[in-house]
Amino acid sequence: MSANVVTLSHLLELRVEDEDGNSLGRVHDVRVRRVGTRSAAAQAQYEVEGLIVGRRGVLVRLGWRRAYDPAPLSPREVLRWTDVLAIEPDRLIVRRGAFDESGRS
Amino acid sequence: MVVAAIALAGCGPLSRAELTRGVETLSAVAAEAQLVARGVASDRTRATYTRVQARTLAEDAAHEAEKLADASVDGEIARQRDQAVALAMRLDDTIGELETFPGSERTGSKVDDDLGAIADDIDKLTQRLTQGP
Amino acid sequence: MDERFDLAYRLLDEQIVDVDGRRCGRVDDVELIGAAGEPLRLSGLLTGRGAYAARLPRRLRALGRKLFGDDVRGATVQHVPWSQVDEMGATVRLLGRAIDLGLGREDRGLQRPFGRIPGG
Amino acid sequence: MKAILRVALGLIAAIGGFVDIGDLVFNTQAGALFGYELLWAVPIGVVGIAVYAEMSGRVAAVTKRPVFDVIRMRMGLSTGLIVLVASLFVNLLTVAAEIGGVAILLQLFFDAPFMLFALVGALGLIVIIWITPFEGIERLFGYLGLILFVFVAAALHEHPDWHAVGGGFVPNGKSSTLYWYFAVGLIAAALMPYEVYFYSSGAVEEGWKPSDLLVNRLNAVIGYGIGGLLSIGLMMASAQLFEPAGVEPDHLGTVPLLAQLPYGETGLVLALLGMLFAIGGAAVDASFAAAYSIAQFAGWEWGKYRRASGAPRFTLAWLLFFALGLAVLMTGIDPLDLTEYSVVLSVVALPLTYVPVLLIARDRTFMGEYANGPVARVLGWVYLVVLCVVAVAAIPLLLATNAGGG
Repeated sequence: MSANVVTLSHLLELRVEDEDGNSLGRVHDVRVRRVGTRSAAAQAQYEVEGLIVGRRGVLVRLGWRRAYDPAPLSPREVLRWTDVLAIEPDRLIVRRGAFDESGRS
Repeated sequence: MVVAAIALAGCGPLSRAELTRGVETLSAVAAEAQLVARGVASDRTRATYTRVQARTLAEDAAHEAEKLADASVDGEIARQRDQAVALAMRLDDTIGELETFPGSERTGSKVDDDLGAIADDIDKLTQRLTQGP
Repeated sequence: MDERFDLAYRLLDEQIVDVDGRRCGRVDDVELIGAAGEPLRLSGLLTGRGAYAARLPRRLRALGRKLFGDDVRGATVQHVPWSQVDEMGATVRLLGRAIDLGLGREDRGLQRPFGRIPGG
Repeated sequence: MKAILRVALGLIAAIGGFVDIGDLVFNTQAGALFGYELLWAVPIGVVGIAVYAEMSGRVAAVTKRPVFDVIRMRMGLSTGLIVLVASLFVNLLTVAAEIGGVAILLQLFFDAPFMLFALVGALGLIVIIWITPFEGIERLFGYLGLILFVFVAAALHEHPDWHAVGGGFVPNGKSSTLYWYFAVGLIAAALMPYEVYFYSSGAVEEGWKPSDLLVNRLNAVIGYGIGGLLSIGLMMASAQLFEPAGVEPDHLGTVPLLAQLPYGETGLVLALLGMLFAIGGAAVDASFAAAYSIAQFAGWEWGKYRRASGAPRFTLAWLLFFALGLAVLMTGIDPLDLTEYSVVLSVVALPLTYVPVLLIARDRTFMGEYANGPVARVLGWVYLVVLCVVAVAAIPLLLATNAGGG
């Protein structure tokens, strides 16, 4: 598969389901991690490490976010990018039991 | 239901309470104009200020006169309504003198006296209105 | 820059400033390249009113396009490559100048007439 | 000492914002109708606006983010857009009302048609803003607005009964709907949020740094303290001079009588001048607040310090708000009615802009060691509750009292 362009606006608020169609909430944020710092001069590259998924709603919209960044999150909220199977127009499909494994790692 | 009630209140005959409120407005206008007139009488104010403020207050009185005269009215307060309209027109005329001669100390003290007389008449009318028919 | 950070929390909606300190747009969207099952890499920032519609709730997007314009790259939306980003703090500071990156164009048409008026 | 001399920003925000057409009218009416009985509402409003301004000034000094920068970043684009549109609407009503106020005052000086003076006043303000740097603008309107102290002098001149004055600082529980409408109106008039958009943007204009936090605190306390003192002076003078005479001040032109009665022509002229600078300053505040909001939301270059050609869209935005304000006035709406609606609507919208500022002011990720301390934390949350109560009560009271018409 060739590389696609994905916008953050597409991912945010996207429904998250597993293969069986069980709803896991929505995407609230996308966490990136620095990769491959070959030299100090080169621009730091970032890759998506995981998605912050949950059922928080109105308060987040009003600006209610964690006070520390990146905050230690409950495993119920982070989803590893490697567990994402497909990005569809109106939902994101993840591997069954993805949350449980995130918790263990 | 609520809308209908509001519409009726707006179009129906002038109530005693509404008339009383109108007369109270006249009383406040007279009181303020009297303060302006006293400034003129003692030469402690500015002519342009007096002219503009007197015009505004005279317009208030004329506006109130018009509003009361236009309202339909039931028999029992018709007489009081007519008296209120007459008072409002007197008020308009008297304050108008201040607008015409804003720098004249003599006009100032005359208007002060006249407004005092009008204010007394307004008070009497208010008393009659609040004591019932 | 930080080892890891959250895109919506720290990057999205932030003020973009060029190397001269001129404000030249906000991070109206973030572009990533990759796919599910592959790495997804941060590739650039999008800025401009043409990016607004995609940020609105689904039902309001058609209205948003009418109000703010369609997403036309180079016109209503400018793409800023991630390699141009120098620093992320209270603002997102770029390595280049706004004019060279096609940012803040709408300001230019007004610059001359205002400059001619004394005190402008 | 140097810090004390730098309170100009707080002064223009407080005098040309706090003591604007809304405050001048509401305070005078409150005194005329209820004597000293509504004095308590003034400190509630003053402390609230000072808390809000201090937080937003601190956030601006530490993170260089003025209010709408914070709103955009915290609420995102869609929610932020709603807040922006609501604020701009209220701002427009305010600009129109203040230009109307300037026109009325010019009329009281020179007696010429209202619309002509609205145009002259707006053009005059535009020219002053265009040729004067930011610091000059805030000093001109802030310092000359201090002439309004003539009303405080008038209040003291009448030898107030201090026992009765003290009693006014306790709310009167048994009073009418109109009384509570005025209480809410007084608090709302003090809490007009455009002052805070202006204040926090001004902090960035002046290049405040964390080392300027003392200046910020002094600005908030002294600026709004003086604003509160002026409000109390107006209400007391009105309680002493208007209430016994039975005057119900329904016009801006009635207010200067409070200084004319004790001090004659000099008092009258001083009152008119002070009001002219305070209301003129408020027109500048409000139109700039609108331009700051749009520019910060969209990420345009902004600031008086950039000059017009350096921040063209920002400049166009404040010019446009003067033009729109004039257009609203041309419809023939009474500026005092505009004031009343802008005050009430602004307090309804206020929690929307207060919450993001409160949240970032306590966020150590952005504020580090300058995040809210214990005092700011308690006051910040207490006022969130106060604001919500006032916001919820405002509209029903407006309707129930027919906009204070009884």
